[in-house]
Amino acid sequence: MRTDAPKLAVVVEHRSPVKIRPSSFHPRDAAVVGGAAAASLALTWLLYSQILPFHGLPGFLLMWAAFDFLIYYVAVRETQGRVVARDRTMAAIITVVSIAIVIPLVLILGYVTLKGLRFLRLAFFTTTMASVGPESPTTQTGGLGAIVGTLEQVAIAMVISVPLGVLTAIYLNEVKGRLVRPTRIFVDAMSGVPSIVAGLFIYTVIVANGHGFSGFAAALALSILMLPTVTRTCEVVLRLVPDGLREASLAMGAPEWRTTWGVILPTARTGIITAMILGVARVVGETAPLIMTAFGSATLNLNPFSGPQAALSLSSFQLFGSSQTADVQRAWVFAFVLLSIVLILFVAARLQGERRRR
Amino acid sequence: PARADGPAILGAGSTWSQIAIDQWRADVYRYGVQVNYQGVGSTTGRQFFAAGTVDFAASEIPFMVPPDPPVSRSYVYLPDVAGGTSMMYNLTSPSGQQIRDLRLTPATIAAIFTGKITTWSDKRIEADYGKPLPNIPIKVLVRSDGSGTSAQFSAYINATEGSMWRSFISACHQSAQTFTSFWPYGQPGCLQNAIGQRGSDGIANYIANPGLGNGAIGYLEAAYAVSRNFPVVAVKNASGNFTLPTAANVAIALQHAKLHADSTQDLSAVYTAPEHWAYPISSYSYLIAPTDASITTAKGNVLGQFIIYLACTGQQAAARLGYSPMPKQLVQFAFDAEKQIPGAPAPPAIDSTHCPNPTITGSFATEGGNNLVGSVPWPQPSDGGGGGGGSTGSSGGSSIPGTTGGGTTGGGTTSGIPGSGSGSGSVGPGGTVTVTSSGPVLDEAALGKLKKVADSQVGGLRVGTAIPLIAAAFAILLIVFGPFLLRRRTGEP
Amino acid sequence: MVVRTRPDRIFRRLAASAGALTLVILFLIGLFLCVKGLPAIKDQGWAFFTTQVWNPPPRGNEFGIAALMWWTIVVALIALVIAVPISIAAALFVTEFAPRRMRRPLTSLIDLLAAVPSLIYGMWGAAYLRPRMVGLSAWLGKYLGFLPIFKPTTAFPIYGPSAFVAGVVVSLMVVPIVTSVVREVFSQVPPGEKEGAFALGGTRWGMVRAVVLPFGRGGIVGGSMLGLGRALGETIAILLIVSPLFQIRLNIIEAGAIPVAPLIANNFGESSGIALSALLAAGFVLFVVTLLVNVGASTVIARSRSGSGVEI
Amino acid sequence: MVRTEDRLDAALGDAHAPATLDAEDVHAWFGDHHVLGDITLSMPANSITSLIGPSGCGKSTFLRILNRMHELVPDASLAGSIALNGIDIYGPNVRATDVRRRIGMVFQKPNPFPAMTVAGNVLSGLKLCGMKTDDPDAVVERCLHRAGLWNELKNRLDRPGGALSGGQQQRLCIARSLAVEPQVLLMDEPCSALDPTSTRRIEDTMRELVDTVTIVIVTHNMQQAQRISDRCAFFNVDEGQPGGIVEIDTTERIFTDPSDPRTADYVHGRFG
Amino acid sequence: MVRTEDRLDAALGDAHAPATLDAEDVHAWFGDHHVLGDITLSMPANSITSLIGPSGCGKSTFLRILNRMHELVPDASLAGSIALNGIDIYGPNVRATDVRRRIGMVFQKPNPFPAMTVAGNVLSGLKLCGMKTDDPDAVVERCLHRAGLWNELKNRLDRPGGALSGGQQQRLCIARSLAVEPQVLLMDEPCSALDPTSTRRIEDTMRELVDTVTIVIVTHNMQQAQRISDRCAFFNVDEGQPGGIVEIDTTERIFTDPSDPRTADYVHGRFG
Ligand SMILES: Nc1ncnc2c1ncn2[C@@H]1O[C@H](COP(=O)(O)OP(=O)(O)OP(=O)(O)O)[C@@H](O)[C@H]1O
Ligand SMILES: Nc1ncnc2c1ncn2[C@@H]1O[C@H](COP(=O)(O)OP(=O)(O)OP(=O)(O)O)[C@@H](O)[C@H]1O
Ligand SMILES: [Mg+2]
Ligand SMILES: [Mg+2]
Repeated sequence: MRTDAPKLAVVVEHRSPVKIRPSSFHPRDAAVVGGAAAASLALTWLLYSQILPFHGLPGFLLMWAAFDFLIYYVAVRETQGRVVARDRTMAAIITVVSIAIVIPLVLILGYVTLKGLRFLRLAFFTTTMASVGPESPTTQTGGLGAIVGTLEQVAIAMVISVPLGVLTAIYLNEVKGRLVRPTRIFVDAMSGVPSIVAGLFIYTVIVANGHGFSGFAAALALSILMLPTVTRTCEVVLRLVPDGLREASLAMGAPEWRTTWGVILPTARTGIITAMILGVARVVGETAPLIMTAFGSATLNLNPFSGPQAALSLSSFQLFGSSQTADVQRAWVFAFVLLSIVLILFVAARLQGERRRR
Repeated sequence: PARADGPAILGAGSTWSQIAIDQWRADVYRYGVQVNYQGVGSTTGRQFFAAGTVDFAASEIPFMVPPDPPVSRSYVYLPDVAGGTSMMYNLTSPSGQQIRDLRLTPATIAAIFTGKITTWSDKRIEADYGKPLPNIPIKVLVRSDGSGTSAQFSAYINATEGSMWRSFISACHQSAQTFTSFWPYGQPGCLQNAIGQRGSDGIANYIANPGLGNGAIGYLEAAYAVSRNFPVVAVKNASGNFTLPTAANVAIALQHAKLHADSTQDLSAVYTAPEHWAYPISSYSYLIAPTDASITTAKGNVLGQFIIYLACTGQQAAARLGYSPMPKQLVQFAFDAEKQIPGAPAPPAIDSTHCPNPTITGSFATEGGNNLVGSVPWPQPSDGGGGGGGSTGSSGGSSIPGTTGGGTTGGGTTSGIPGSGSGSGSVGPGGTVTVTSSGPVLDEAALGKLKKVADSQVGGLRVGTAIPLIAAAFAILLIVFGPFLLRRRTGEP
Repeated sequence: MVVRTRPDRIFRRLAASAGALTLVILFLIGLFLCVKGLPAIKDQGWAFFTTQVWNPPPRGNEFGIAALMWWTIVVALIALVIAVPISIAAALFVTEFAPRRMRRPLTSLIDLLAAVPSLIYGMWGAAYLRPRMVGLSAWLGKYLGFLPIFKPTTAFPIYGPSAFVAGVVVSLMVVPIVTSVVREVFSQVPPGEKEGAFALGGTRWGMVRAVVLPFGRGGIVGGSMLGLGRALGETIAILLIVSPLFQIRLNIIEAGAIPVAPLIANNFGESSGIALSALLAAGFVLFVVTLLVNVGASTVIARSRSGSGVEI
Repeated sequence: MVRTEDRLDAALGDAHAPATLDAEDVHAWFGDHHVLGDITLSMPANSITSLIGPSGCGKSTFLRILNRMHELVPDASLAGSIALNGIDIYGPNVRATDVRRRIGMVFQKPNPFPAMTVAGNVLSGLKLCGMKTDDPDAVVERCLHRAGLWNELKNRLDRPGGALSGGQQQRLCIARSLAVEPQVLLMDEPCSALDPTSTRRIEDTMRELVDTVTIVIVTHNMQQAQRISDRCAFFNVDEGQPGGIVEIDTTERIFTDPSDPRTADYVHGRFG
Repeated sequence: MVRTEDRLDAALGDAHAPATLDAEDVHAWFGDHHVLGDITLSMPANSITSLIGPSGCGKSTFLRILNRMHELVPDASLAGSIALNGIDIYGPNVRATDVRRRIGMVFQKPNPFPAMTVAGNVLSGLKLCGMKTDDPDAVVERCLHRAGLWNELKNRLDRPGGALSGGQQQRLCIARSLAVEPQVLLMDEPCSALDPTSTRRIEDTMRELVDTVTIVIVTHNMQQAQRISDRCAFFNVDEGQPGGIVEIDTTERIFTDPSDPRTADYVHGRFG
């Protein structure tokens, strides 16, 4: 044990040095940013509303952004030179573009909320559409059958495709056999197949073969659609598990299967949950494959293995086509609830991920 | 709380009749009759029926001869609901007013929808209308998906303007057909600039959209136009009058429906119905029901009950939903077919006590709701648009088709139809429908309500939308940052 | 020479059979399409690949996928042309430019875009976006009309239900997919190379140009391919926006376009026999094209440096 | 009845005896790249053998051959034999997992399992090898003690393994390796990412462990090799040639009186 | 008219004068972790200063503070001042990019841009800094010459930079740094990943460069420090304390007659 405490450190304790905060951003840069924004705003206003035959906010914003970048570039180049100007301008573009992606998200969620929330009543979650027709008032909308149907179908689809997808991802990433390349290519190609094909496939193989419409048939179709998403996302997250962990486990004498089960999957847990959520998001809005498999229903059918079953997306899509205002409003309610369920799942998955994060 | 007195039956097919069947399905659920109907498309419905996955199908189009796919079950066609095909348009007069009283002859309609007329200021249109129209191109909207509406509309064009239809069809490289579920368009010489949209709602939304629909016209069921507060075209009928596709006018025309030998529809007489009121582009849709052991008697019983309900009581809702109640002889056709379903109950007598179909009970006009009784100023001489001018004027801003009848026509002037007085319709001894148009059924209050509803449906984002938008923004923020907030609170090492 | 214990062999066999099962299921779908589509292809012969119109029985007997494939590719390309730069920007922002505490929220937000069902994208696109793109389209047609893709084809062009608007909406669905892959690759850029660029006096953008983008090229291609798959298969959102047009036309901003997937969904309800077979044959061709594109892309990526990280 | 598993495991000899490792004529390839040639080296029981040499000469490769980790690398191949107490670990009746359980390994970069707690990490080896224990707490305590971590961590056993300092993580990895009671412990530059204090602790731990475990350590730090090892092997590589051993001797002789001039150059820092 | 760019750059003084670096009272933190405390060190022009010390004592951190690379690490902060010929490089009018161009850096792991050609790598600095040159070929030749690479690579200038051997890559990195004509070159264990021959070449290169460039080198190799440096600073760290300088002196005194016992312990390999 060393006992001679370093003198230096003791001194440091008492002097509490002032930290430098090196920043590439000078106050005068703020002036340049502001000036460019103001100048481009004026220019855009002049051109957009006075000279060119344009109208509408999106175009205005687009043009403003373009001018802003241009003016900003010129201004910085004059004061700091080309290299810095390019850096600053690109940083500005990248920042603005990244944040602008959020705009459509807000618009879409806002639009659906606006249209759907107004007629959503608590009874939506406790009643079905069985005695609700186009003439019933919009507030009388029953989503129980559809919610149950969607949840059961998606849950069964997950039960089928998540283990299969995870195992396939393990095959692609851990086991690495001869079929890796064809599997990967087929999985990717599958994402380009129209979803209705999955419905038709199940209809031909199962429904029309005497088994009839059922939620289970729908779940099979959905699991076919989910499989590529789950597999590919899982594969990406498995690949992110550091090799060191794999080696550490193997070096202790663990067999591969225990390494995968006990080390790799727990480590990739968050990512696998994300894969499940993306898979659910991929299929939960599908309608075409459901018509041929779950068929749809106005009543509550708790048994997914026999008889037609409703689904939120299907109800929503069909009601949209109605000539009756009440039906269209109902459709928005269904769409809103559908979106909410997806978002709630999303949040739940994120929370789960955060809780486990270190 | 289902009252499953009988087995649930499955039906699939036409999207055209889906709204009515949906209503009936909801109605009969109260009586323990469980019907599950899904609008999957007429052809798919027939395919499902052929494959035996559904108990009945609904279709505007009969099976092909020979059926494709082959059907091993035996079956009958029976009418379920009638309706007119109308044309919704979005036009602004040179003075900036929305035009709401457009009138067209069948020949002009055919010319527009086969691409022979391409601008609104075309002489033929102005001749029909009697007033100048803006010189803008016509945006023709047609259904891009296969639909009964297209089939019925094309059958009408084929029947009334056969040569124009045939030359159009051949210009579109299609084989000669008397009707088509897919309206041809989008090829040189074949409606090159028409716009195809999926579903009648797609057409209606496009036309009603202020950013897209200026100068657009498309065919659809009138209810889609009504719910968006848009006018539909008044069509010249055989008697030379311009009539609107109101429930009554359609029912009047359909009195002339006949059956082919295989119980499929023969509408040729409907298109040329002689009544002043008759709306010529009227048709009805079928149910296809099995008549052999492919349906159990228990299910057959349920299906029979459902058919009896829809043919009688169910028809009361038809007008409100934008259809037209089936006249007596269509009910008769339906009942004749119903008897052949195994296990089906015997149909009731077709009279006002046993079958409360509004065309039979005569309560037609008093049903209320958006029952479009009445017509554009009537009667109008067929020889010129100008002649009708006076009466059109009164319709001016009151905006909904069929609301002006009261102004110009008294109950007594509806001569030619034996009437039973204002405010009601009845069936004469011969089974003819009697309708009066004793005044606008849609009053201003109803209109206002409709308008509000329509606004909320088709409008874009307005100032009032700010609040939900902000709410959504908050929701997003919460969703995204929530986990992080939570993490902070639970305290990380 | 590797000797494995029995549980390990079982495990490997299990994983391999899962992989094989996945492969078989997907292969069966392809086979199903092929078998069901064959009658239509036989019926038309080579003309199936060159005909533009779509008039299967009973309307006629002339149909082919030339226009369908054209519009499939056009819409997918528009979506990619819009989405890929945005995705690269977003990925760069998340990995290089954003303050650290903004990174995860922003990642979540972009992932959230993937969670919106495409039906809702379609409804929003048709009702909200479509009319608002008319002005822009008209402007493009007027002032950039010398470009073939904007050149008006008629005196009174109709804007709105076009490939362009559909592509914009599809790009929104593609952005999160591409971004997540590209972000992953960018985050694997060797820090040593980045520091090398900084140590030479490079700016951040200079570093990105010199190090991140060249390294991430494989990831960008791989991500784009995944996005392309989504764009090629997108159905309902495109269907609600476009006006189907069975004709090859260079102009992308005027009304009219019909990719394969929306056509199948649109015509399915009223098709039987050869008409149904024709739809599935179109689906089969799409499947094969996607397959080929992916084979090509995986070769490109295997050759690039970040390839091992983002192999597709 | 003797379980097959045990019979196969027994093929490797007594699992608790002091272990001598003998490498003979070992060659290694990555694809066609011949990286190690003709290595013959004996690592006696209850001693610390250090491997030194410039970067890229194949020390890590050799170490990984010693517990059959080398074969995990795709395209990697090898020749020669490694004997554990005279039994060839590449023999036909020997399972790689048994070999690895008896010959543990600690890596340059600490790699505790982030999804497990401290105690879970220690016990992970038992769980992953399918070994049962009656008293897991005792195992945790014993292993953490031996790795010199018990006092620091005894109150934080349920903290995640990723939330420790680098030195603690590395010692946790050692504790984890000890839980399965290996006969040999291979360490690949275990201290190169650590601060001097942690380094010292780990060196102390090694000196204590050597009574029961044979240790082979790769290090770039000459002083470390001098301080802790009993024997020392100097690896070198020339361009275009496979790497090989230049000299093996007691640590003292290697650092004071090497027989090969290259060794002298190297240990006196004239290159590398 | 003088462009502002030049004015900003000119704030750092003559770009071609011999440069002295003076660190005063430098502290560094990673988050709350105080890793360097109170470093005061002068690195005279046209000399080689070596920094030695055990792992983790903050040598690399200090080096990165000298050319403002430290601030690239998220959560990193610092205090104190660094003067280049008397001008504070953390001053308000000074841009980090200008500082880094004048004070180049070579890293432990060779990091040429692998996708660029050899010539492209050499010229990359010019491109990144927006500097123009009339005769790029001459620049390439001159820099490769100074880095001792010209003869080996003159016929392979269009080969990708990633396809060279480790030693060549490292010298290519030196050449790349020289192209922007830095006044100071910081080297962080430049030879630790290299073979003996390459090491020797790089040491020769350094000795040649020192006429025009001030060099600061971190090394773990005592002998290397002894061979090449004029002055030597010994860093050390104790647990829970920030790292600091124990002793600064001429290399000769540090290795033969250090004033602090810890320095003696370290240079004689008794710890670290
Ligand atoms: N996975 C691999 N694939 C191909 N070649 C490899 C691989 N791992 C190592 N090599 C090569 O094998 C040779 C020996 O590498 P090894 O890692 O054993 O060296 P080392 O002595 O441990 O070096 P260091 O001191 O840097 O750890 C090197 O030339 C290296 O490039
Ligand atoms: N990016 C970082 N984030 C947090 N801590 C860091 C980071 N980099 C270094 N440190 C810590 O700062 C201290 C000094 O590290 P530094 O790399 O400067 O040491 P060094 O003397 O260069 O060691 P070596 O000889 O191993 O290179 C160490 O305790 C290290 O753990
Ligand atoms: Mg090594
Ligand atoms: Mg260092």
